[in-house]
Amino acid sequence: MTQQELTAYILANYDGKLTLLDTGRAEPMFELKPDDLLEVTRRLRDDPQLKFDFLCNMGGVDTGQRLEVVYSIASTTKHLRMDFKVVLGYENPSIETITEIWPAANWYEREMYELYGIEVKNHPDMRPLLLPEDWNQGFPMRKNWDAPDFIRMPEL
Amino acid sequence: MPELRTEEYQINMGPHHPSTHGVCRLLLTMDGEKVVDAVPYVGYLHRSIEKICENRTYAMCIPILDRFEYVTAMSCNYVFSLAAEKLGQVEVPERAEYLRVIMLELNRIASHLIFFGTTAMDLGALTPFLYGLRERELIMDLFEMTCGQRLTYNYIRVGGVSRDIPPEFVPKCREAIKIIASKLPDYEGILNENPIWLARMKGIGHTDPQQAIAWGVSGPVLRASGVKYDLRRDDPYSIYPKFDFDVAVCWNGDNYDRYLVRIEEIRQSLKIVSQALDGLPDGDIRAKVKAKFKPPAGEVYVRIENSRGEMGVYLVSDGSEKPLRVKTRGGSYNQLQFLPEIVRGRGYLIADIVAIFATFDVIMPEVDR
Amino acid sequence: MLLALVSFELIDIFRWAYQLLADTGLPPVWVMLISYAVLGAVMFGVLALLALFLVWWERKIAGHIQQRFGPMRNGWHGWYQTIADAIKLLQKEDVTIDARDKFVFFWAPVICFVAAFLAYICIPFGKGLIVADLNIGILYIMAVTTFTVIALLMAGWGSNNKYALLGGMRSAAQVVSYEVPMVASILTVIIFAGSLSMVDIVKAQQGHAIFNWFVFRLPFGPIAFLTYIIAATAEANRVPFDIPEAEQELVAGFNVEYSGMKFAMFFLAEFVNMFTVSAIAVTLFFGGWSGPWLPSWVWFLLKTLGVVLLLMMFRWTYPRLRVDQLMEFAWKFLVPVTFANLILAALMKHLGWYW
Amino acid sequence: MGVLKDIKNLIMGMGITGKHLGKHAITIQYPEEKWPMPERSRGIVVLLSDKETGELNCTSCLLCMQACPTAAIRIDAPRGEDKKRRLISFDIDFGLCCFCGLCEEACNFCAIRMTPKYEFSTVNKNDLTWDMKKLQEVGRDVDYVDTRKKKTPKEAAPKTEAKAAESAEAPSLETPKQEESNG
Repeated sequence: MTQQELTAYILANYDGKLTLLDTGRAEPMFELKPDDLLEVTRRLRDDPQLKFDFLCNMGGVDTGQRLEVVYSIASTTKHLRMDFKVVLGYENPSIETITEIWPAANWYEREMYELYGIEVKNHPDMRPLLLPEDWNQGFPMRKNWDAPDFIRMPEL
Repeated sequence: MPELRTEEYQINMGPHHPSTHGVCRLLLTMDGEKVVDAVPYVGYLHRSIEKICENRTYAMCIPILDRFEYVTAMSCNYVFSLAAEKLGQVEVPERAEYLRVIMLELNRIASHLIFFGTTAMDLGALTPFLYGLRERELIMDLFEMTCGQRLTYNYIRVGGVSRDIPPEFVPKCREAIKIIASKLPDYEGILNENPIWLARMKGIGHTDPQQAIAWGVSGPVLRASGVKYDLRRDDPYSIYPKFDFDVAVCWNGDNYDRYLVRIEEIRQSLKIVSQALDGLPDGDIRAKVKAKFKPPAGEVYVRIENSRGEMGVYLVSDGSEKPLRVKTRGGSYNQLQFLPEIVRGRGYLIADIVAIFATFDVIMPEVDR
Repeated sequence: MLLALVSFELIDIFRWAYQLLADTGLPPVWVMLISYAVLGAVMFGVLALLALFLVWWERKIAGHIQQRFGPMRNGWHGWYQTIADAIKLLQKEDVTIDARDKFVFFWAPVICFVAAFLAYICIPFGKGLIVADLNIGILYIMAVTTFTVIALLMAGWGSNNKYALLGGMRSAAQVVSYEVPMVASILTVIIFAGSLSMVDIVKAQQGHAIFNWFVFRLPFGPIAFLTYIIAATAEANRVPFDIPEAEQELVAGFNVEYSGMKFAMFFLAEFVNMFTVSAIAVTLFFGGWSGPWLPSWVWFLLKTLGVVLLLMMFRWTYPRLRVDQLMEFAWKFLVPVTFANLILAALMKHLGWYW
Repeated sequence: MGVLKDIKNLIMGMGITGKHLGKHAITIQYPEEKWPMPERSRGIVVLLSDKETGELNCTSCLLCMQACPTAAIRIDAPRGEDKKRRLISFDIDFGLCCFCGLCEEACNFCAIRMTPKYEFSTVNKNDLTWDMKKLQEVGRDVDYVDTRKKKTPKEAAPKTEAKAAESAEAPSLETPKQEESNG
């Protein structure tokens, strides 16, 4: 299945739940509503045509206007790969956990929570991952976080 | 007489422990000598590389990302450059692609030689470590000759490579390949058939392929459990389709197979390097890229096959000279995450945990970033 | 001149010194006390130097196996490197933890150190060069070297550290298990020597060049030697049986909390133990001090250092066994093999089918 | 006969280590002997100066400072009355420097160069910050020969003054061309 066929297949078979975003890049990027996340990801994994059984990467993005959660998934048997994202607002961002679909999401979600403050519902093990256990200085990867000097470059 | 009872106790393996390659802390719940559960605590090496990269230009990101996975820094350079090239639609000259493949594969060999050494050392054999490093030194010399550094190369850039190879590189590289190939039987003679080595490695740390895929495990660990999944073959990047090599795969998924897969990958990488040296074309080494590289707005996830599994970068550009988001993904991250799954409830001893940790080849900078 | 050098026996010096002492006209009790005190001091000095030499030698061997130099800085090829190290360790601050068991923590290295040296009372360094030729010599050695396990257990317990405790428990299990095959393989030799005295065992092997050595008593000699050397490696806590201190698993095992002089005592005791087991191997299997041309003590040292070299080669070649595999190997393989060998040897001795 | 095979394999392993016992060491004794460093080796950063006049090649265009990913280079060069920058101080903090070589690549005037020298350890962290004088002193014996085809200061001299002022605002760096072999 080529990239175009995959896009066409997904647009045709997923009831419009995955909408194609035009991000001006070679590979397609889909958008997903937060409420559909569990259902669609389960279908993506179990779809005999796609078999997306491998979670490559997931993580939060702070674009300055909104928060996004990006999932990159792949299929080890069909050699496919696709990305989709869930867009969230700054107000109480929260998302359903996908650890029951891809257990690999476990640490990624923990990391996302502590770095971006995106709450993950029903996560089995919500402890801080990279930051110290007593970290109370906000969510460091957000753009409005007051970074220590060593991270910003000096203004020239 | 007081009632006799036994209870489980907890023991901290790390963050300062000789065999947790870096600063990983495993909280082991023990029943006597048996390990009941292992919980990894990471973050001791967290340097917020992703945040730092968000505040740097694309050119500056590359030396920073060298520190992301310093054992195979070439891969870090490459995967970031690849993502930036995809965003900026940069065509890379062919000679640059060949040079990149040579460097990537040499670095993979170097990484696997480190794996060979540290694994043997974790199991108590101290000498193979030095032998592994001895041959790695040849590769480091080649890198230093080409780009000036032995560990953090900053060699592969957006649009190509930073410098052409010096004229003496090709003969020296061929010689190094020959030497490494001739030393491999030594390694195998000292360990492969050694009954102690077999007893420590065989049947320990069995990974189930389906479970491993679900946990995002990739690279040699996945291939050792019988999944023939190599991104160089299955999601080709660069010019890998041009080369003739086999994907090393084993079927039992235990420590010994992970070791065998890596040793076999050294052989295959040697093969790729010599093919690339044969086919090395002339031409430019770097595409025309503006010094202030500003890719158009967009986002891309690229992944390559690193020596520790899938290495990926999710790069978001907003059209400025600094990336909006750099999300790195390393193989060790998922493998360390997977570790408790294969330890829990199997009655392994501490020594087995050490062996599994070693053959998973986890290095901490890739996890903590 | 050359002849004098070649036939130079250390025992003559001791005889001469003793004569000198006896001629002073002191009461015999004093003569005895002084001579034993001097002898003890000499033995201690020699063994401490030997241990330091072994440390240096091991580092050189390790270096050369790994294509490095090893110590090179202090003196010719770093010959006094370990002496400097020892002095450094002795004057280091003695860092101890509060939660230790004071009594046990303090005495563990002392017992370990003393037990390591006790064995030398009846090891024949040369012809007549033995402190006391006990008629139960080998039994005595086996008995006192086992003190080490108490010391290690004490160190593990007294440190109040989980790694140390694990190391101590492991060492107890290991040493007790390997004692059995070790004794069984020694018994094989004793059956033929017909004596427990170390001197008699050596004397039983003299004659017929090297073919009277017990290691060449086919077929049980080589087997007994192999099982002995394996068990001895385990007794001396050396790779591949160094699980009590298994660096990569238990960090440093029983001596994880020790530093400075106490650590030095453990460390030196380990090397003295290694020399002990090699010396026993030489005495039992390689004809002890006997050999042509060179003086007997030189022969003894050469042979012992050869066995030590073998132990060192083990250490720098092999990975470490796991603790359960170690016990399995002792009880399921070594014990049956050594006992079968012992019975075979006894049968052959009874029937006279040996040469 | 598994036991015999095991013993054979164990002895074979000892044979391999024993074989190495006789070989000569491949390491060297460091302070007495040193590896010849390759010419491209990225060690200490130095400032180059004109061999004849002894003046720094630096035109204080601040390109290297802008290229540095760790902000290890600190240049103080305020504009004078004639709108030219005057170099007052040029510090490199080797505690921050990550030896990536970007400053060398950014420089258009052969003024800053990474050398194969690597011995600069100190016992005091503050000594790792080198000022202009020290950087110039260490760079005295370093040749102009650069691996990337760049103008030597003399060729660049006519343009230098005009460009020095410009380049601070709008650095228009061409990518380095394919280099010559440096033999």
